[in-house]
Amino acid sequence: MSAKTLTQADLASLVGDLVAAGTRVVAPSRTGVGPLQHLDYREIKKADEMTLDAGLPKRSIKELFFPPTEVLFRWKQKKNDFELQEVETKFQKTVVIGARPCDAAAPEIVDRLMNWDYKDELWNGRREATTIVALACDGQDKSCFCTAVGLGPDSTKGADVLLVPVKGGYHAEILTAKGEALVKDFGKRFGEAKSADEAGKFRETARAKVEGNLKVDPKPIRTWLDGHFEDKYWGEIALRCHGCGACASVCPTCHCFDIVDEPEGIYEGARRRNWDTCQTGKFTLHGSGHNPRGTQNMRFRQRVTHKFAIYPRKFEEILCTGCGRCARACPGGMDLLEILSDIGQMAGGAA
Amino acid sequence: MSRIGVFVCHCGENIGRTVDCAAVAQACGELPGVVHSIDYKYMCSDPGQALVKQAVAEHKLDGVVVAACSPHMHEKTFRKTVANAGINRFLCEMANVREHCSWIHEDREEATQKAIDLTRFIVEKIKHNVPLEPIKIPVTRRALVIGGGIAGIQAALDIADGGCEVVLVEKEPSIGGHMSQLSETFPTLDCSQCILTPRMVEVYQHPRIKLMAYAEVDKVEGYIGNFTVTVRQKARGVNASLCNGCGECQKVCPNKKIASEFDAGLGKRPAIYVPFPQAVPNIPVIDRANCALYKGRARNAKKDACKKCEEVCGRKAIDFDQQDTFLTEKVGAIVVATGYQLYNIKKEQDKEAISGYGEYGYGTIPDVIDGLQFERLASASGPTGGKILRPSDGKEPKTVVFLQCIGSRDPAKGIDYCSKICCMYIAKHTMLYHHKVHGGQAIVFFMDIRAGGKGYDEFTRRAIEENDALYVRGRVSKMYRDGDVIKVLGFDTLSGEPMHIDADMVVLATAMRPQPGIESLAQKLSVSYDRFGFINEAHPKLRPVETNTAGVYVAGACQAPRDIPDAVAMASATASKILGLFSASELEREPLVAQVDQGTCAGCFHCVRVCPYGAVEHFEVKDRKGNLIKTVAQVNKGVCQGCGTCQANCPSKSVELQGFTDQQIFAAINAF
Amino acid sequence: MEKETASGESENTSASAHHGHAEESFRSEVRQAIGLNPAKCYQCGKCSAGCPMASEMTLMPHEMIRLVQLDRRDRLMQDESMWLCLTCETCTARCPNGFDPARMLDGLREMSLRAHGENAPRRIQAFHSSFLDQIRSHGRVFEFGLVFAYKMRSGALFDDVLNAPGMYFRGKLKLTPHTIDGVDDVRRIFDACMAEEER
Amino acid sequence: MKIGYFPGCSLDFSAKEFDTSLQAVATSAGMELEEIKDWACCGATSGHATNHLLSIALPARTLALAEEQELERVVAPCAACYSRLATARHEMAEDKKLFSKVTGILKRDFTNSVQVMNIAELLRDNLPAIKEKVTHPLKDLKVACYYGCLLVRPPKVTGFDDTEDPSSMEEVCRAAGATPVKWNKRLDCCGGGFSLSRTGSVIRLGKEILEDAQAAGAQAVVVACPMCHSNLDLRQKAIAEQTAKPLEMPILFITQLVGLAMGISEQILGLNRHFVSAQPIIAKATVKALPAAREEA
Amino acid sequence: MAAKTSTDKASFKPRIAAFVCNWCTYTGADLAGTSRLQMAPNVRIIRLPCTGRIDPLFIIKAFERGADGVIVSGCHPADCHYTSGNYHARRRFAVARDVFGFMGIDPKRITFSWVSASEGGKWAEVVNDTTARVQELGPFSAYREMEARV
Amino acid sequence: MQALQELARKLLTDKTANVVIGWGQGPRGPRPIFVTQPEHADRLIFDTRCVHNLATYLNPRRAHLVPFVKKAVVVKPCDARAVAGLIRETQVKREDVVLIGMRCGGVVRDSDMDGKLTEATVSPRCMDCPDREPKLADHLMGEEASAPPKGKGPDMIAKLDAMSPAERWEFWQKELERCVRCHACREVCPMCFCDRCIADKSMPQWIESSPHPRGNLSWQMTRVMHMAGRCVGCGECTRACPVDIPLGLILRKMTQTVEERFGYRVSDDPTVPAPMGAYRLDDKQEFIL
Repeated sequence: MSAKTLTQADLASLVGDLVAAGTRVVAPSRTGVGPLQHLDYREIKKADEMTLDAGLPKRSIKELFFPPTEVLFRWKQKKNDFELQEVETKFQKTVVIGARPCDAAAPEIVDRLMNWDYKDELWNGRREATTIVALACDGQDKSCFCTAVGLGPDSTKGADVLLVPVKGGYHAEILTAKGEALVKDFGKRFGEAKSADEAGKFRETARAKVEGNLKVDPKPIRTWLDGHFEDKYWGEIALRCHGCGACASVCPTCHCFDIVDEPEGIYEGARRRNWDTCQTGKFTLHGSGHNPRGTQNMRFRQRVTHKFAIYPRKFEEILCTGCGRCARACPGGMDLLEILSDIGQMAGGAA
Repeated sequence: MSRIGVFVCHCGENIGRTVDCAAVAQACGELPGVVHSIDYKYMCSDPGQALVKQAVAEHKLDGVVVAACSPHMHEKTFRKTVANAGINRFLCEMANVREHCSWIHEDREEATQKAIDLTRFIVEKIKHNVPLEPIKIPVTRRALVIGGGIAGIQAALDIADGGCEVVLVEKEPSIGGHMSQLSETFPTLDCSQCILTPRMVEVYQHPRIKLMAYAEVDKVEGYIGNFTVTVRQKARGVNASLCNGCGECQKVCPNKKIASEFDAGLGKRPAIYVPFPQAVPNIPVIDRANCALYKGRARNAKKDACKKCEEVCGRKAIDFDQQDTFLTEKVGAIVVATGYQLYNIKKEQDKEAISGYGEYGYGTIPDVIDGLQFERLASASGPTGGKILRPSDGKEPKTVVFLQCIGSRDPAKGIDYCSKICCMYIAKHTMLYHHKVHGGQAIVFFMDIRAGGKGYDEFTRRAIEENDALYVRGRVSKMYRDGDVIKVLGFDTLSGEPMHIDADMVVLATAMRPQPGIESLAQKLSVSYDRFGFINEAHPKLRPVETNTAGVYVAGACQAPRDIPDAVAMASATASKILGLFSASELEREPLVAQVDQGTCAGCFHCVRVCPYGAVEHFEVKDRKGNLIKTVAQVNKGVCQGCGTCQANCPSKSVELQGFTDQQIFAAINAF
Repeated sequence: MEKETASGESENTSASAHHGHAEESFRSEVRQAIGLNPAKCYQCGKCSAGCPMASEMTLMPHEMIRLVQLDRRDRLMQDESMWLCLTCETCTARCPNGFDPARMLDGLREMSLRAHGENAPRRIQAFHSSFLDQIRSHGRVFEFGLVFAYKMRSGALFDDVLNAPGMYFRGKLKLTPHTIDGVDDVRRIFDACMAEEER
Repeated sequence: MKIGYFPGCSLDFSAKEFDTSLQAVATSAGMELEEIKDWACCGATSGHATNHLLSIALPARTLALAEEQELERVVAPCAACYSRLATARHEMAEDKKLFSKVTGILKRDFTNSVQVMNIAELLRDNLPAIKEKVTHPLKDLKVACYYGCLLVRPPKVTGFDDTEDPSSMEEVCRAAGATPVKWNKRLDCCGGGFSLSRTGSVIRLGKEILEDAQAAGAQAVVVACPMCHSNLDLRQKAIAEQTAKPLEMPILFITQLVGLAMGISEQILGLNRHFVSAQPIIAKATVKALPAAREEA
Repeated sequence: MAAKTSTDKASFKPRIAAFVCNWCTYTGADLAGTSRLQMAPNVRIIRLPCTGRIDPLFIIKAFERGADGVIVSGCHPADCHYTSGNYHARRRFAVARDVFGFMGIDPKRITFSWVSASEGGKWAEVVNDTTARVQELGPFSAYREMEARV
Repeated sequence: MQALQELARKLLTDKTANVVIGWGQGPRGPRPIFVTQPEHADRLIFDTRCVHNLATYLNPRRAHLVPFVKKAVVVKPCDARAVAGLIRETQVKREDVVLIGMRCGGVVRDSDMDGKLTEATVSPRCMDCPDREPKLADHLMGEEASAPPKGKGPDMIAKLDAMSPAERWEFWQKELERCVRCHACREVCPMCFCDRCIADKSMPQWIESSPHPRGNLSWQMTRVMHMAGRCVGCGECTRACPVDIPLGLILRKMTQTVEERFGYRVSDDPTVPAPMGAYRLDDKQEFIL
């Protein structure tokens, strides 16, 4: 589609314009002071709250569409009657600025699931209201492997606009109708595209940097996974896994949830949808006390298999964007790159 | 869905005046699960209870909430009512809208709102109540009495006469306690030994009493109806089954200069001795600290120094190598009757707070004695043969000063309480003194005369009016020895005159304190004690001889200062309680005890550490083949008293106290 | 029963204004000012029994406390006994109930002075004021000046004259005062304490 | 360690011998005394008999000065000064309101952290050092140790020795080679602050004390307070007027006694400043330097 | 704004939950009732057998449910019906108080007290003092607003 | 390091242990490894980047490690305190573990850093750790260690203590808002060994499971209460938290309280009883009316 230029100053003004127009603006932003500083995607009111040059935020943008907890409906009891109160499924217009490509791609992958048998109104409502302005990445660190799952530091998947850093600002690729609309609404902030070459160089450099981290082919991996459900590899690799689920919490594509009825007092309450993860023992625990995934080996196998075999089989998408957050977050030193590489080798050997 | 009935009581005007009872009934009627809600003038009256019964039947209630007075008042009443109506009594609870609401508030609107809230809490709580059945425990119909003073003797005899077996444990070589040391007893002036000795003999001969003198309780395990007690029989050095009490050994013992405990240090005894001639059992013990043979052995002497007693004993009863033995006794109830000791005015005291009396010379003046020593001086069987002679030089004291409240009522010296018996025995002493020393002057420094007992005040008046005792109201500031006399610097607060007296002898009415070691005994028994070490009764008025631990009772001066009639009355009371307990072969207990969910218990055993009763045990969960799966906690229902400390300390909430389960409390808070 | 309580209470509030009820009683004033509860004394007389000055007092220590308990301010404040206390602390050290008679007499004397102290024996009062004046003006007590000032105030001009030369010759009397550097500091403390006590 | 020194008004002059003897003994036994600079009077009886706040604030100033000098402990040889300092410290520690009131008045940074010691406590705590320096033990000298009131009373303020049966002074006298007698009036009051204003009482009380000491066989009375000293020494003449025969009881400061045993000169100890001469008993008590051999042992 | 706060404060009726032991404080509160001691109507008692049974979670839950203040009360040391439940509670709440305070819950909102069965008067004082203190602090709306932010 | 490897080889060869749990090199610095073959013993390493508390793997809830039965574990002093805690609370039998103790002078904040220990890199948990060697260990290795560098920056506890309750509330709300209730803090904690955590109990559900600030606050306060007198100060919860909530602050505050009030410091002596569940008659009670 088309391309534009967005200077640093214009980007700042754009934030102001959007806020003034009543649009919610979300961007990587720092909170806290000193050692307790956190970089997260969060709502900003002013451009200077935005931090675009500090790398990948700790948590992914998944929670913008699928919050850690959300109310599905509320109830009130009087005598034996229950009164239900629905929740709003229309959401405030939102622009995400500075989403990393590995984050931007994730909602599009999860869209498949959210619109498969049941169309999830809350997810879709938020998706519709949101425009994603992605920012091309220069490669975070050695745990990045987006290129191994078919994406890249400059991937446009899931993005409405992709910004590529160039001198003095950004080279902006307008990718979707939503992106076009944004440019149209705030045309005075976008200039003529003039740095396509410089942007191209940036993208190449970044891609080369990430590609070195992991080179595997997802296809034989999927084949190997399908054939090695009971492999002893799982027993060895998962010994150090605590089953804490930190990986799932930071993962942009993990989307399991639990539905709970949470009374507020006794006579009223809410049904909520909360994040859950297949990594804890409770996840598959039956009421009978039986647990089909009784050990951590089985749980960890589930995570890998789901992402690289089950989901692809059903939706032709790998449920992973290669952001590397799971490797960074794991307190036990589990590393998905290492595992994919191992499997890749085993698959190669088998083939 | 629950079917709960709410019954709001007006208590005449008591609740109705400030609480709109109809509004409470109406508001509670709106609550989910409540199928019946009414108010009534007097819910505890017969017609009121009939209303409850009728409603249970009519509305098939599975929970009854009575909003009325304190549950301490009528919970039993209403639980009985619902039981009569055919549902489990633990499905009935009370909301306290009288003591905690109508009586303490004036604003009708506020009070009504509060009454609704309080009732709602209980309605929500009761939704989680479950039927509970009383716990049945078998009873060993045998009692242990600890202490062989007059209280212990009386308790043992009463229980044994009632047909049950008794084990009586006394730590001294003979039973009899302090009463055996007394000369006469107030207010009748009977000879103490004359009334006590027959009872001691009765104990000895009773077929159902097992007497263990010179023995101490070592360990107590179990719970009401089922205690297992380990008793340490201390080594006498004399084989009790061979000894016939002839006394020859005592005659030949070369060391006869040991201060006699029985004579409160005023008389002497040999190293092998019975404490006094009428001792029961009449079997001597060897005082190993003073016996030449043991002293020699302690020094690793090559040859035993002296075996005179062994040589003279025709029955070969002397056994120098005897060791302490441990015996296990099964009993169903325990009486603590360990009695008292007297406050020691010396500086070295056993408790930090208790300091001794420097102003009276810290016990360094030989003619300053305590009440028990005076008893021995006055006793016909005492070291002076009943003559009042002062210890230092054996002279007859012409002026004797008696000081009351020494230690007692003296927080500065560490004791706040009144020792209760001193007023009476000092009056007795002045009489005995007056009778024995002609022309002698008894002067009593007192603060108040406390003579509340049958014939007591008449007795003290007689001491003053007819026995010439001079009562001076005031405390003595200082005493010191000055040549032959003791200077006593006191003050008469009635006349405002200083009283500087040259006394020949001074008798101190020192405070009664519990026996040393009572705390460790109390800990073994899991009974509580106050800061002075006196055993706490379960209720000061209504349960005066029970303790907080079911099956353990208390009699005599180990509970508080007591005179003989009090001690005897308490002892008989414990006997009647115990005979009542033993009247059935099983006993029922409230089922409000803790229960462990062994599925979720992680076996950290925090519960074991906090349980005041040792009621939580380890339990091994095994699979069908007998392989150990895990070790978890298990509550012994017989021992648990239902405090719930285990539950609060359980990290995974795997233990639940029946009647106060997390579900119940959570519901009540959630209804807030 | 309830009715009585209710009406009794309302009367109480009005009554207290007239009769100076519990709130303003002498014993509560003492309790307030000295910080000791006079009711702690149970009149055992041990203080009086040990008091070295008891033989010279008309009111014994325990009697003075009793008068406080009875709100008998005048009877107590007219008597000089409180001024005969040597503050030797014997009473306090031996009080069985943890009361502090010596501190209480200190406080009563202070209260007496504030009410012009008519009961203070002239000599004793003279001594105390001379002594404090010395501190106030020099920061320390200048003994010769003290004796001189005291004699002027008490009128006991010729007592002890015999000893003065003896003291002088043994080097025991200094004739010139030493004033400390921080005397202003001391004066400020005096003023502040006087003002505080007035409140 | 340095010990703060608060001489108090009496030691500043009328009881100068207490000061000089203490300084001499301290130096000999290796105690480092540092006088509190610009100290003021403690207020004595007149202070606390008339204005409670003043009776706390005056000693508090001194304690604050000691803190400023970074002293952790202060010795007040005069029993009355000691009592005032210790009482002020105790009351401020117990009563936070009073403490803040006083700090407000002082206008100084003050934490009330200085410990207060009396002379008996100081000497007792340094007995090993003192014993080492005793060269002229006062053999055969029977002394009556007189504590008076404020050294050990009230217990919650003093607390270094038993209130009713103290022993610290006796221990010190024994270290000096003297023999303490047992007597009854060692804790009785001498009349303290009534020396000038109620001399009659002082004479009555002094007589009882001295007679008891004499009856117990004492050759001298040892004191630890300048007021006790003046009441028993200065007033002895008047006391003697009421007794059958003259008492002639020398009154010695405890530091003078220790000083004698250390062989410090009578001039420095100020023995000549007393009304009742100590010469006869000093002469009698075989004062001899110990053979050097002992030091080796 | 200031005016609004002050009227709020005046009309604010604190809601206070009291967790008390059955043997001492509950009975003491009964005694206050029998003695007709008038007290603030803001406290709602929940009866437990012993302070040993009281879990810090009860306090948290009470705040969650809208309590503005909490009272925890039981037997004086050495008076525990179960001999030592109160000693365990004392340790538990010594820590809980610090932890809760550290997390921002004003310790002034929580009263811990020993009230014996004979101290009806003390119970009334505890109730009145706590009510007055919480009245002064205002509603604990911070706790209630937490959930609204989700 | 060589000594460590040799010992591990010996333990595995003579079957004293079926597994040696220690550290080995991973993609992001050292990480836990499980050596079961003597010939793999040379994979073991130890340096200042070995931050993980391996005692966690002794926790009986790690079902997949239970079959090893006899385990040898390499422990730092803080890890040894955790082992002692597990023994004290009957989760581990002393005879079932072989403890290879490493002398320790502190570790860096994260295993991914270079191992240089400075004021800026030292892990906050090491700052007030008094132990230089694990006394509980069966074998003690490594060089004599000196005290870790004092960390830089403000003492957050003192800073928070100085705030008003409202300010503290604000601070923690900001932090807890981030919590997603993954319970990683619990899962990695060596002392959290309940089969069914109270947070997972549903009848009644004391602690709301939803990640909203109310449930999050209840959870953290309750967790800290459960750690009272038990927390070994290894800092694993803080390290594991995927959203970087400074959980260690609350635990350190609690630890201070326990030490001040009860004079108790968690040690690696399993025979010393824990402070909660015990009492002294004269425990301070100035906060009780």
